[in-house]
Amino acid sequence: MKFAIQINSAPWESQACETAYQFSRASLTMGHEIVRIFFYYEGAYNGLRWMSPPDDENPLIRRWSELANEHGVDLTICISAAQRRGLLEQSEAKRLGKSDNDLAEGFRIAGLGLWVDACLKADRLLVFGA
Amino acid sequence: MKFAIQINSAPWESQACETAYQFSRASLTMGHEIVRIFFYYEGAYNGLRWMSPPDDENPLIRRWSELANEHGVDLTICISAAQRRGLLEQSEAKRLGKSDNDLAEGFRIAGLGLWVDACLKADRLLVFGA
Amino acid sequence: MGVLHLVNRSPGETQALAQCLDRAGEGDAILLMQSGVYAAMKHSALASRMEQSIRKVNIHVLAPDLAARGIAAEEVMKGIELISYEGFVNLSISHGPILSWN
Amino acid sequence: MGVLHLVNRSPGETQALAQCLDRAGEGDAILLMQSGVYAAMKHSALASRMEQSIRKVNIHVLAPDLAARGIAAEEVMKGIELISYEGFVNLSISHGPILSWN
Amino acid sequence: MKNFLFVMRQPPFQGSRIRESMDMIMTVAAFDQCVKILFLDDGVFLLKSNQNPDNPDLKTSTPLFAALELYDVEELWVEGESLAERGLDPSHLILPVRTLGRTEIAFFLAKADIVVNC
Amino acid sequence: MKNFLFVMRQPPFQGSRIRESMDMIMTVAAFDQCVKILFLDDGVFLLKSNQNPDNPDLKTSTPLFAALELYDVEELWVEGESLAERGLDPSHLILPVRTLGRTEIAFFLAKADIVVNC
Repeated sequence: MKFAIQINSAPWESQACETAYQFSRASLTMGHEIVRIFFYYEGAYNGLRWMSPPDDENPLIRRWSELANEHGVDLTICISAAQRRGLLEQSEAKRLGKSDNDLAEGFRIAGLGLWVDACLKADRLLVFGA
Repeated sequence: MKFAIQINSAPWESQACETAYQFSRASLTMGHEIVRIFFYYEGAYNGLRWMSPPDDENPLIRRWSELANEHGVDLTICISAAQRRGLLEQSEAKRLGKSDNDLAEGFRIAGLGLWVDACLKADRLLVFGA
Repeated sequence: MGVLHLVNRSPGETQALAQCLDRAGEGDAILLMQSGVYAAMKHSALASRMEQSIRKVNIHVLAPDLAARGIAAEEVMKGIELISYEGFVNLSISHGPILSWN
Repeated sequence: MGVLHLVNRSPGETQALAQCLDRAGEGDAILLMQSGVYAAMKHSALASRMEQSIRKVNIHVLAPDLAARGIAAEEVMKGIELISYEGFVNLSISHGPILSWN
Repeated sequence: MKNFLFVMRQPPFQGSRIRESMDMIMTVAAFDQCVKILFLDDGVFLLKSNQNPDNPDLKTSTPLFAALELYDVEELWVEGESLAERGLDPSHLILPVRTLGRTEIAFFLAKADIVVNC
Repeated sequence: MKNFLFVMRQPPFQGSRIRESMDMIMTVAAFDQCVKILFLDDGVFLLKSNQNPDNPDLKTSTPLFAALELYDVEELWVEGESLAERGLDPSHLILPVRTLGRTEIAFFLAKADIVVNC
């Protein structure tokens, strides 16, 4: 079975990202495929590289990146959602004179077409978060 | 009359920041004082410098900065809320090897003590956002 | 001095208004703003509870938020006062403390 | 194939569950998760509506979210099935499309 | 080709929510998929006529819905009960819509391949 | 010295919400202000006993409430009706609390200088 996942919530405001992560892990373990995890609306904030919570709290960001590393899951953040909120795509960042890479490991920034593409390739779309 | 304002919402998820801004403008016009606008929880995202919404949408960020410029309003983002979410305070940013300034004009990052200070100096606290 | 209650969600979204009406006391004021202004309409799901509360609590609605949503003054329940942002500031002075029912 | 409805808020917070129960049809499944699991408790505000719905809709609750909140299996209404994340994945396969009532 | 159903249950003026939802809808339409929109609960307020923020920063989404026709998105459905509970009927709306009864919603949802709450 | 009243109406596990709220409370306490906490509506679930996520990333806030005593925050109030509507009574809670009736809430709120919903 092929799943497309959409995440609409910022990482620290709810349990939505956590549930999406656990669902993704479980489905991969069961041998299913995650076509893509697409971050939209407030979900774009998941891609900020510099999240630095207190030591005793595990930043979800590292676990997303692990999912990408270990299972090759495609983590795509919508470009317009990201730029609106202050996370710039690389060429735009360069144009504005930024030098840091603010995108967390394993994420990429791309257009909504990839969301449609995931919906078309998957058997199911699951939407997590407000 | 002295007001302390607390903002808990990210800029694009609700009307909360808009209402807080209009309240602040109105109270300043009427001759009242805004002791401080303190950004907490998801409100920390208001300080991200690089918000780039479509041209026909006015980024609230510029209006916060205007409020700081024109009226000297103190815009303080909670340091722990900001760092948790990926907006680093300057010395921490340096320590991690970042070179850009990611904090929007007119904002500063500081501790919760300034929130208490605002509550103690003000006649009223108003909290906007989820 | 009564408490000022801020309600920014409609009764079709959350329980916030119902929960606020359950607690607001004599002399308190309620300000409906943002999506909360839908509760000021005559046909709101909580219309009868609002009518009961109007007898003891002063209920206000932020006029610019009504206008933005296409709600005409005639659509608003009797007994609810339309106010501007200046009115909001004045309510924050005449009442306190202020509680947001988010 | 029935629809899978995801409900992640408690009836004490939002109208989402009530609105979902109003629309879920025969053969649909509902999964209560996150704060939505509070609605699985025998004493929830919507208990009687839940009982009615259980006759036509399959209602499930995410067990790890129950445990996190200190809700024992005995506190859950009869007729609601406890499932794991694997069970959630299986529900997403046996039902479709999937609607989140956020 | 898949059947996409967008379910709108949120009232207007929730930040950029509707703008971003409409971007999704227009992108799906540009991919020549079948698109329907269903307005439920407070989502029907999106279509209320006379929305007019005098505040330039609080943009109404009304023109976005009017533009849907250009993208051949013409199937706008509203639940009658959601309107009635809010004292509205189709004549109060900015656009012509098709009406469904509450008991028809389950079947209507089940017919879609992809349902997106927005 | 001011009277701060923190009103907790949200259930647990809303991201870092409670942790950040507790930071506020502890900071106010460190400034030697008078601190009360009132649990209303779903906020009473914060105090439900036996909370135990086996998931290490979903931390329970129970220890944070237990630590309040160290900060001399001892006035924890719960609305009896909020408990009863959820099938709970004070014996189901992790900490001893004082109970208020619904009709007493308005007066209780009015006595505070600063009310913070968290």
